[in-house]
Amino acid sequence: MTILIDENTKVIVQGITGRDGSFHAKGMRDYGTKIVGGVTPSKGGQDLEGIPVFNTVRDAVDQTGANASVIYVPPLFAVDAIYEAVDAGLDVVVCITEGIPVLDMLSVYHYIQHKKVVLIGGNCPGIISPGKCKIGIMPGNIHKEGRVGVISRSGTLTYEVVNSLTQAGLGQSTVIGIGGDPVKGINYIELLKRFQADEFTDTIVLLGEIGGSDEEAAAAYIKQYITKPVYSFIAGKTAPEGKRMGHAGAIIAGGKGLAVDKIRILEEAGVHVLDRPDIMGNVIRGGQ
Amino acid sequence: MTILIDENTKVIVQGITGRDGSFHAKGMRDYGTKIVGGVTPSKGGQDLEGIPVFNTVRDAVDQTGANASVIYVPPLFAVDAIYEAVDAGLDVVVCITEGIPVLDMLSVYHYIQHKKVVLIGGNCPGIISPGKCKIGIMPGNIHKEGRVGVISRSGTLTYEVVNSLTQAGLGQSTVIGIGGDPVKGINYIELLKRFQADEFTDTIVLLGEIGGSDEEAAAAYIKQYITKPVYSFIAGKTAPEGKRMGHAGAIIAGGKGLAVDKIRILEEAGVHVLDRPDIMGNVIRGGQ
Amino acid sequence: MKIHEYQAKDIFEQYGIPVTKGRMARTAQEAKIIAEELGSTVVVKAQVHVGGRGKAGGVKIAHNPDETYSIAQTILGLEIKGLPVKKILVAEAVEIAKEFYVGITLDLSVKKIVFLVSKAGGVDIEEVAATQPEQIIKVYIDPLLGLQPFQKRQMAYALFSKKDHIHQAMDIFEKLYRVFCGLDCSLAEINPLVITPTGTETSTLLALDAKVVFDDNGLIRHPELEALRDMDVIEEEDEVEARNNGLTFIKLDGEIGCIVNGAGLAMATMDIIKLFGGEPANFLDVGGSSNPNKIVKAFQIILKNKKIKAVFINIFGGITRCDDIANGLLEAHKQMDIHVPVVIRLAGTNEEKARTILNSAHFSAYASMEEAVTQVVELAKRGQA
Amino acid sequence: MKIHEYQAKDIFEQYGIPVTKGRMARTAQEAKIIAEELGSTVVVKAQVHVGGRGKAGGVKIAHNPDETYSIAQTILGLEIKGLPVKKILVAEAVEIAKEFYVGITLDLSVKKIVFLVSKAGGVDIEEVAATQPEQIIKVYIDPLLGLQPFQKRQMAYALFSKKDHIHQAMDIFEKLYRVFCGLDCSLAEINPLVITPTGTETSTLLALDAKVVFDDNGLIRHPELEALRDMDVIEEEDEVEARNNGLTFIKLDGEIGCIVNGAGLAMATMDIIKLFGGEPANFLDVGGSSNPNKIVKAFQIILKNKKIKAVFINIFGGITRCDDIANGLLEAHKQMDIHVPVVIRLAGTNEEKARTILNSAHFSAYASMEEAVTQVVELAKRGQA
Repeated sequence: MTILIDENTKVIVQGITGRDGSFHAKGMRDYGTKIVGGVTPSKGGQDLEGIPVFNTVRDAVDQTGANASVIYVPPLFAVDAIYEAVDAGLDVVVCITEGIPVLDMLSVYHYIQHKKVVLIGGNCPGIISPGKCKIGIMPGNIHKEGRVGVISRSGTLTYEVVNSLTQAGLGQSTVIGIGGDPVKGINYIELLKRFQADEFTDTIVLLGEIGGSDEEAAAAYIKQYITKPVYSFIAGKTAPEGKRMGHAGAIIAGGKGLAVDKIRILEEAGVHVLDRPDIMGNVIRGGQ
Repeated sequence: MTILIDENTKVIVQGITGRDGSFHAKGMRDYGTKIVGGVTPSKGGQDLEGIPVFNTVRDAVDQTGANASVIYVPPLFAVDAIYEAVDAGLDVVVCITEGIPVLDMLSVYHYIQHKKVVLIGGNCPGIISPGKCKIGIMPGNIHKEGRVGVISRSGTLTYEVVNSLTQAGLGQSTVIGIGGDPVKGINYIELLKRFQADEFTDTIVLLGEIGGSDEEAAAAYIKQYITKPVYSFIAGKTAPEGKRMGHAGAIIAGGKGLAVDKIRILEEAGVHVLDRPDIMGNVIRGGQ
Repeated sequence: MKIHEYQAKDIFEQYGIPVTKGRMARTAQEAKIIAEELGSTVVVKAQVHVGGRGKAGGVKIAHNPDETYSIAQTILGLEIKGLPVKKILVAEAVEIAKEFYVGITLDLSVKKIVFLVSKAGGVDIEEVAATQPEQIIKVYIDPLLGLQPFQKRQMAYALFSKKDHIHQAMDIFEKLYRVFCGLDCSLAEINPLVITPTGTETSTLLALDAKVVFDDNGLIRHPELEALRDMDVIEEEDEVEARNNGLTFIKLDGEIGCIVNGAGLAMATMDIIKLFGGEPANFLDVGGSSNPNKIVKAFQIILKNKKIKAVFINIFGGITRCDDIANGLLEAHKQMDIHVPVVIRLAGTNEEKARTILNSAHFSAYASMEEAVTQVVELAKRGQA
Repeated sequence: MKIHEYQAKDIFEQYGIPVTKGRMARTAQEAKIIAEELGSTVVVKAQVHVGGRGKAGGVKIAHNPDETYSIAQTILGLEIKGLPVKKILVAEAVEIAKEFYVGITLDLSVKKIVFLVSKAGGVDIEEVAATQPEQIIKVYIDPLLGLQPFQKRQMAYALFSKKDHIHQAMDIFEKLYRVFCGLDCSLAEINPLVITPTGTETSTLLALDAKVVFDDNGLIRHPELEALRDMDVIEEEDEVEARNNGLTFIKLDGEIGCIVNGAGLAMATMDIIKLFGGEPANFLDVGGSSNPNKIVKAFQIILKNKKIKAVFINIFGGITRCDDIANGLLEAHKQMDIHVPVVIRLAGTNEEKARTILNSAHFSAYASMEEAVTQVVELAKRGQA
């Protein structure tokens, strides 16, 4: 089974007529996701290979009954797109867009705190419930239905791990890329909580990286509340201090956010931390 | 007993060195309220008849352990004073100030929605728990400890009713003037809820007036949740339509907010609505 | 505070909202000059603070300066819903392809700013709201977030179809919102917002009418707006004088003048007078602070009303101190001839001090509202007989 | 993006924050001219993107233009923490009564903007934070509400006692906050903010140093800020070139060049190379979009490093499409002489297409990371031998 999304989730694509939006709209539909519409202002009334395009999210929701959206719009428009999706009452909003200014995300973060919406991202690969629903940019074919829940700050690193799980015969209940930006929507803890409560998830994989203190916060939560086995890999052991490693979040400042500290704290919380991601599947299979 | 405040409530006065602030600071202390300090920027270090004055609410709270404040500052500074009080972590903030622009109060209203603070007012007489704590401008001597809870949008009308209760031998558990402005802090419903739950309140008096739809909302709540007897008076039966009767809220526009409608809806909710306020005490005594 | 259309249009222009050209005139001659300046067909519009001007003959087209003169003369002679027309707006007349409604106000039930827009413009929007609510689109603005681009798109795409119009509309929404927030309005309205016909020139959006109401509490932040208050509005003269003295005064039809502290008690006082068989002559709230001069001023204002047979002072002191009221009453007696009986009822803050002051001047005051109201109603009736 | 003190001071000046007079110089002669213009004792400060300039001899007082010349010459000859000093700031020297610290940054743990102020200014603030945390006052700004007056008072009263200083400080806090939000900063800092001694003139507040770091994601909103980027900073040359081509590149010490998509996988790739006994020569993330030219550019950049013995391309396609990568690789081979072995590992989106493209050009690609890393480490070692 799955958390957050399932085979009944109806998805609209914000920015559907753009290069990435149209490519992935088709990709998601091909995977089996119910892509019920798209939004591009001024293109309302057109369609993308049969997917109707609307001028506003409100119109799209009114006419399709969508309850989730995925955002592929340029960074300076992404926050407006998020607000529009929240305002339209969607349950899950996935923001793929990379490069959103952090001050914009601060406002978003506080604005959605007491709203029902779950925001995933920005700067994230999205969420997939293998065999049921894929909202995002991940390659669907490497996934497989199963009982491992995966949470990750990284995109391609997640694919690596999912690939390893699938090759080891371990399917996934839900895989969520929460995004690499320092301020984002949903974070580890809320997802750990959901996986712990999900009767269809047996094992949790938490993928982290250097920078920030989200992994440390997650470790504290795991120690106190998570009884299911948790496996982890933290990228960036070899990264030099003070250098920005692509992700805005992946920077080590003043001795904080080091991989070695994160690994230690996670291990103290009872997490199995691996020193390479590509063997995750075999290790978990061995451990079960 | 009491709701929201009691004999242990420690109060600071924001704007303590102003004309109204100093007069009522002394009045409240004379009544027995624990006035532990005051705030006036640039007057920190001074005192008002032994009440220490601080530059900031944070300083005052740090040094006195206050958990409530009352605001007597001019209307364009009131909202900043409210934010300062909320930021300092106070439980109860009473804003006496009249004439706050409504757009300012909109922001305040939404900002405090998910905070622990209870804001009373602006443009209100305050809250009193007879014999224990008075925070506001009401004449303390007309009150008496007892088991009637009073909620009112008006100031002087409340005194009239409290006077009538006391003269009829009926004391009050807590009396709260929520203020006459269209956008304010706490409203009827939250207080009805508290009085219903308060084991020391037997009877509730709800005083309303023309304009807005707060009384209608309260009636709906009473019908569903309140089992204690509720008495009411609604001022403005003789007020002409379309004229602003002093309170920003007391305006009848487009046939909405008429006294006659409010009275009917309250009566349908089982509330005893009197046609004059000065006999409230005798009626309730008769009814008990 | 209400302002006139011509004033609202000036504000719109300052904020960059496209309006028709035109100016205010107080005489037919001025109107003619404006028409000459505009050099086009004009519309002459009565500037009064009530709705329904059109139906009352207060809005007319004039094809040339001479016709403008005669139409202006007619309209300046009108009385609309009891209000004499003292000012008119003379504005260029434009061709209209379609009319829309755009308004911003507060929705107090949710404590948010709300945009109301409709394709049914140019008509009474309250009528539309009542009979065809689906014709009105409401967009709520979170006060902490402000107007967002997607909300402008939502409204613009709902009303318009041409790209140009959509962009112009989004710009107008933004600017009208700036008027609303920037000047602490309780209403900012364009009705109608029109599109002009596509012809040789580009079809464009124009605000043909403008309505702005300011939040009275917000005026303190914008002292320059006081200059927009219309001192010509006769029926409000006493109300203006009262306001300038910190009082809230509204004239009514009865014969008992009222001086009360607090809006709630003032209304309740009126209600009880009526209940006891009297008729209140006014609502008068002396407000919170207790300056003795306010009582003097209050007497001056209410005694102008020749129908008054008795005055009722009802004070329950809180922030208002009864002794200030008593001193004010004595001062009023010194300064003017109070030719009608005055019944006083005092309670609350500094009540005893007040009684001492009054007694020393041989006045007395009731403590009971019932007794006081019975007395004042009785005295007013005796005065009428 | 970091900028220099002299650039940050220009920004402060535009926003109305009081700074000392002065200008940037690239030569001792320029420095002398500036000193002549200022006509006072000056301070000559190295403009480099590292802390600890003072201790390294990069900040000196000069009492006249000639001394300025010689001091400038000395400082322009320095290398501070490996960075050659290419620019200096020549600014008027002022007398200091007391030094304070004022900074604005983000607290990611609570997702708020935070002001840090301290009476312990002029020293390393991280040192103060570590040893005397009570010396630092933190004020958190709710992003939806913005900086409030009470917060400015809170900080101003905590630092200063004179009325003048308090008002000046509140004004500076407001303006520094506008710099921070208006330019999408991740840091805006005045250290020290000083008060000048009370003497014949009024004692006043002055920003003696200025530090501003921009959020890289925010630069898209302020294209004019790109002009402030220091192209002289040698060690970052390749990084700048990479950034201009949409790549993120950081040079390291090893011998295996890396081309990876995604920061997380790029770091993991480096970690695995190390785990398998190799040493990565760089971090290189080709980013999300998959333009074949990026691969060409990536090769150009990493092959500049003469220590490189092998290149490892590790791609797991998502939004990046493997066929674009394959085409890029072929293009790179066409355009340049790739003198070291290249190991390719491909998986994910359009993986099969990519293999077809590579096979037709007689390249092959691994699917397993383990095999690929084993191979590249082996080849690099062979190259070194």
